Amino acid sequence: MSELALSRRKALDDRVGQLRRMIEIRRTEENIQAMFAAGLVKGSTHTCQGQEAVSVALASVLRPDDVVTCTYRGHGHALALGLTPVEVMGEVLGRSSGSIGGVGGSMHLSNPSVGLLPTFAIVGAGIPVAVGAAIGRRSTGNDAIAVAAFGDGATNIGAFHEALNLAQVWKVPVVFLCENNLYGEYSRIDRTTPFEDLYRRAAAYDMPARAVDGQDVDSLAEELSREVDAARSTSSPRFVEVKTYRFVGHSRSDTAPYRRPGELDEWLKRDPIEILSNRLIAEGVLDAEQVKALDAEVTREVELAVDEVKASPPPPLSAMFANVTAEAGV
Amino acid sequence: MSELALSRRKALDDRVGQLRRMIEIRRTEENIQAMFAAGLVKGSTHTCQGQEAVSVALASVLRPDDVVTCTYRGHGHALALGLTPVEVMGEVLGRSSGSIGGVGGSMHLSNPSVGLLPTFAIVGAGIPVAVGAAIGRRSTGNDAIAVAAFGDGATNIGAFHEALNLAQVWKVPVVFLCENNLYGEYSRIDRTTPFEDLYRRAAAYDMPARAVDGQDVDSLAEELSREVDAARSTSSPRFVEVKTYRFVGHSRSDTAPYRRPGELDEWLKRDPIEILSNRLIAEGVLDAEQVKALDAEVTREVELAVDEVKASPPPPLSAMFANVTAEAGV
Amino acid sequence: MLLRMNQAVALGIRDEMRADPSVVVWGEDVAEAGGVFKATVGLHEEFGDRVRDTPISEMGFLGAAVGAAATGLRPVVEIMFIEFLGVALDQLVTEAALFRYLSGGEISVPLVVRGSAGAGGGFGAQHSQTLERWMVGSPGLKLAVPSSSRTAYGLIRSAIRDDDPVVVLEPRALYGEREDIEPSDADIVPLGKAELVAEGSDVTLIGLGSTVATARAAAESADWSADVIDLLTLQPWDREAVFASVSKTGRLVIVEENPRAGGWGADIAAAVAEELFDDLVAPIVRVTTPDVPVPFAPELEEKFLPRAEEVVAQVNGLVDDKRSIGPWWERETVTV
Amino acid sequence: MLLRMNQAVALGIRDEMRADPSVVVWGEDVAEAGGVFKATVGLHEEFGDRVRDTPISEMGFLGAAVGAAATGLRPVVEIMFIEFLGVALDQLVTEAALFRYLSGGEISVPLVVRGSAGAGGGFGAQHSQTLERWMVGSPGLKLAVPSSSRTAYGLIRSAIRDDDPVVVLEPRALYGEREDIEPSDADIVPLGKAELVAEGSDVTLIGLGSTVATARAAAESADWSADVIDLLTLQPWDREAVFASVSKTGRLVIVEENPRAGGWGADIAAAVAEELFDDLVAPIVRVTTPDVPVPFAPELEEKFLPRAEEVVAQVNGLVDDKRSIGPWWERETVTV
Ligand SMILES: Cc1ncc(C[n+]2csc(CCOP(=O)(O)OP(=O)(O)O)c2C)c(N)n1
Ligand SMILES: Cc1ncc(C[n+]2csc(CCOP(=O)(O)OP(=O)(O)O)c2C)c(N)n1
Ligand SMILES: [Mg+2]
Ligand SMILES: [Mg+2]
Repeated sequence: MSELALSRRKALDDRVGQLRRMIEIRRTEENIQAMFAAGLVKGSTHTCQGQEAVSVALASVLRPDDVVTCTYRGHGHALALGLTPVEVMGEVLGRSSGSIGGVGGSMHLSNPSVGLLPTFAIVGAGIPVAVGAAIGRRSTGNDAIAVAAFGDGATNIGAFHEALNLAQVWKVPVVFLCENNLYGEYSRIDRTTPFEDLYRRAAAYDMPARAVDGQDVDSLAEELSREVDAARSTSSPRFVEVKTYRFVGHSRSDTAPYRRPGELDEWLKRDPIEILSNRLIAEGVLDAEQVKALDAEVTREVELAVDEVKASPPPPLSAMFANVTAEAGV
Repeated sequence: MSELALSRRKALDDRVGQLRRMIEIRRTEENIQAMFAAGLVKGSTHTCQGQEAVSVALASVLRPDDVVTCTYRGHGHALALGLTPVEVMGEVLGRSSGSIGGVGGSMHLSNPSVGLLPTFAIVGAGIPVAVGAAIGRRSTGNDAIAVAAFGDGATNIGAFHEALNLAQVWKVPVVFLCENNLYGEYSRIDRTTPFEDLYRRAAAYDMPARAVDGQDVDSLAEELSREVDAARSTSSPRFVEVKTYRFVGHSRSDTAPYRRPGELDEWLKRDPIEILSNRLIAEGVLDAEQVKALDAEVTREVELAVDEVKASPPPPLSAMFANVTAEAGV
Repeated sequence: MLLRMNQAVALGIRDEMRADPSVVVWGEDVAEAGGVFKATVGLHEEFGDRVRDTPISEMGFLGAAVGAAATGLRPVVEIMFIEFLGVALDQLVTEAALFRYLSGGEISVPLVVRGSAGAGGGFGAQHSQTLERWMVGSPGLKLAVPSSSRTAYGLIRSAIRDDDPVVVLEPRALYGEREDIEPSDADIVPLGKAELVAEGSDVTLIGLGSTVATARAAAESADWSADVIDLLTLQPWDREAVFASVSKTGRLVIVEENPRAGGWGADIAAAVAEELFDDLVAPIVRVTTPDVPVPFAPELEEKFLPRAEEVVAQVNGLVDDKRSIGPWWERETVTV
Repeated sequence: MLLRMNQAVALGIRDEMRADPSVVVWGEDVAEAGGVFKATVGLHEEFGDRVRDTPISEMGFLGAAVGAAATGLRPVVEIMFIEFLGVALDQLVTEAALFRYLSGGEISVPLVVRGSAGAGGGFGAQHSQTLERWMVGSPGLKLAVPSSSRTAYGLIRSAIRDDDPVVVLEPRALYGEREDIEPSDADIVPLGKAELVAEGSDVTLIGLGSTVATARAAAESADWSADVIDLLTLQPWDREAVFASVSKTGRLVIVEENPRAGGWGADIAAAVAEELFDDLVAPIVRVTTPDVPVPFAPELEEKFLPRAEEVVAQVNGLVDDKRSIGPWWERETVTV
């Protein structure tokens, strides 16, 4: 599993691999929503269509020993970092093929071998954890860094504030990656936050910060690479606000009636998959047919993964009692 | 009790009254420390010598129906707002003459009739409470405001962040009053916070903010009055950082060995009591003899209060069971 | 009318808001959206700014509610999933609950905290606990748990009227359950009073929230007969009702949706074992979840929760042999 | 050597830090000042940056400790007064405790949270509770409470070595108590094991932390004889030791420094009442504090805490009449 994850990670080294992964994320999320609608998924799911470039750009610039904390809206990050669609969808469906064998569900994916700590279902909780993870990694003489990925809404919670302050005072190499998709659940940012340019909040900690476009994976990877390198080489924190948008509702069957009129349409024009596809075509890296074929291939792969997941058994009863403490066995 | 508190509050309308109160606070705190050293006070005490101007300036510009939340370092605020030395020291000693009858102790003073909510022993906890108190007061059509008084160290805790954001988003008339005395317990601000000018943190909430001198009660009262009026008339929050210093240790018998060399001496030159005394003399409002006499008189009053408190009985056993819930009686 | 439990909650709040202008409602997406679980639907439309969406700042808005309650309002705060109190507990148990005491009785904090609680919905380990134990044992605080639309309506009204901070834990699994009621003032459910929802003589079953139905189902399917008590308020719990029933039946099974360690039934079991020592003809049994995180997989989650068959098996043991058979995970061999 | 309990804690941490370079110590003023209660004195001098002062940010530094524990360190975090967990509980019970489970067993969180706890020091209602109930019932978490210098030394070492998050609640009132010990590896106290600190036949007394001395004093002053158990670990508690003793004595009194509601003894009382139903010759009695906030006035605080005389009175009731006489505040008339 860790071999596979690492090779999937490696596949992001080239841009076609990045396009492929973004499509895979899109199709996986679509399938999850469809299965939710069909009553196959219990509880909740938070999908990330529209934000795929963030996951892929980030994973492409990190080393496997760098650590990432992210949220319940973490399927894209997990897939980008190296988890497979089977592992993600298996977990979402509560099957033993899931990333942690089906005991976690949509909000709890994990694979430490590629740096993914268990994803966090509590808003803000992963932010201080990333600070500590960077310290933990560094303690072994390694120059790994950590990334805390979180939403715009999370910048209003105490853990955010405490983590940024601590990271700056202790000079910890963490990149605070705020995915500003303009909404926290059903509330638009202007109703919960005094301004939209959240990178400005980093000034309260004297932390270098910038806002970057989240829809163009090329420029985003370049920007993130710079920030990750800076954190790594200076051993100090950075703040990056990524301007992005979720093309879908917050969770479950939310149709997002609360959006501003026209807003979705504007953002759909900046679909990260289209942006990269078009550029690769324009640059002659792929032609339109090849892009189509790639899409069809990935779509098919994800469908096969759906089949595999559906056919995989639920976890055994013993899974309920495993991994509670070290003594509880495995 | 509320009559007396109100008349004590009124006494701050003139500057001699303000001087008198600052001396009273100083002497009360000194007596508390002496009683602590003599083993008469159990637990902890956090005294505020050096910061008296903040308490007095603040109380002098607030209306009795304005609400204040403050901390364990709250004896000065309590005395300024209207509590008597007997009520404060009685509480510190756990006697029935105390502000809440001796069941609270040094960290828990209260008198809602002059706007003092129970003082907070948890760092940061009073900050969001002040936001709500302003809303509560306003809901009755009253144009009262609330003040959250807290220390420099408290600006690193989550409740601070959440409260400031909420106040700004909801446009609540609160004055956030940060008493920056450069230390949180035994840690100097530079070891816990990225910069010393804490008013800059208000920019993370687009909140008007300034730093003001905390040792000169005249200028401070003027500044605070402006901020309080602004909050009141615009129904929106303000942030005021008061530069001040505690002349004593953090608590109990702390001798503050962690201070920067020379720092205390520099600050002692800016003793708020001396600054006001000298100015009143220079202006011819009082002469040096009168100041001396005033000091002697207040010192004597506080000593009498000490005697009264020492002579007052502990709370009855029934006090342990009272005021737990509405049903528990009074 | 057929009311789902979330609708009953909204109706209860609405009726109190109509009666008392000092009642306000705050929480994440409670206003325009009517709440993630639709338990505040319609309130923003009727009461405007008295119903407010907050930033994601539980410590901030719960703290603000404490301050508002101390100065004349009656805030009803929604904590979407009760686990989120983990980032704000201080304001509830260390501030709100102690304000009356620490003000010498001069300040009341008529605050209501509503939180959705419990498993069964597939929300996973961090969104499925009941966590009564975070509140129980905080002097100054009250804690109620409805088991139906009627009791949800009645308890939220009592909670809002109460002059102390009250937590209402709403079993999330029941939000969609319907009951045919015409709620009115007569349906206000007093705090501190349990209800006897079935009568019998062989055993007393106590349920709370989601487990009331479990206990009832067990009682209906068995050949012994049971007093079934819906506890409704956990702090303070109704000693009179419990003691009266157990002194009659001589047997007690407590059905709890929480781990055995620190579960709410332990207090009651200990009190009954102490005070009715001579009346008990068999040991008191607690039917709880195992001491593990709430598993996500639907098959496991169902098995994890207390089930009527398990209650029946336990009572059978008490009635037949006067002995406790031990929880299912000790009887079945589960190899890890 | 004569060691105060706070010195014993520092020594235990020191020995583990010498043995294992991954052990680090974080908290407010734990480094240069050696801790507000002097339980980390000398560590910064010896271990430099492995011992760090933090900003006042319990959520931040506890969260960071979770992350560090998940990536190779063994952080020992001081929560100065255990109430301060009220602003950070999420990181402990919802994150740290569940990481192993939510990583499919791939991540261990060898985190130690030390917190000072309890009354008797005159710190008032917000700085004097024990709050075991916030931790008990969190699957994945362990909880230990020392009662002396020796056990403080031994438990902190076990806690640091343990691969799961462990909370050590240090009774603040005992920090200054001296014991003559030469602590070494042989003094490591295993988690999950109680100690029988006195032997007798009429009754079993269980104490934890500060109440161990209370139970011992009661046993020494009475004419019945008692097994006195120092529980030491509350999660998981030592069922074997407790059951063995109570099956022998047939009587049990649990001495707890916490309110009756939600107190740690209830779980044990309930378990014993269930499993040893036939062995008990008298009701199990819990000696607790009343269900009120911790009062400040020294006279009240002393009365509030469990006292040896009360334990004696309760055991007398059990031995003489096989009945519980009820807690002191119900026997004495306290008019409010
Ligand atoms: C402490 C806490 N409060 C509330 C929630 C419920 N909740 C889940 S997601 C969410 C919105 C978060 O918004 P944002 O941070 O912008 O992230 P996004 O969902 O947009 O990715 C909320 C309020 C939670 N999980 N944790
Ligand atoms: C949540 C919390 N953490 C820690 C403490 C312990 N503590 C009490 S006072 C204090 C220092 C506070 O410093 P500051 O905010 O600057 O206020 P000052 O004492 O200087 O007035 C600390 C850490 C506490 N009471 N609450
Ligand atoms: Mg968002
Ligand atoms: Mg300070």
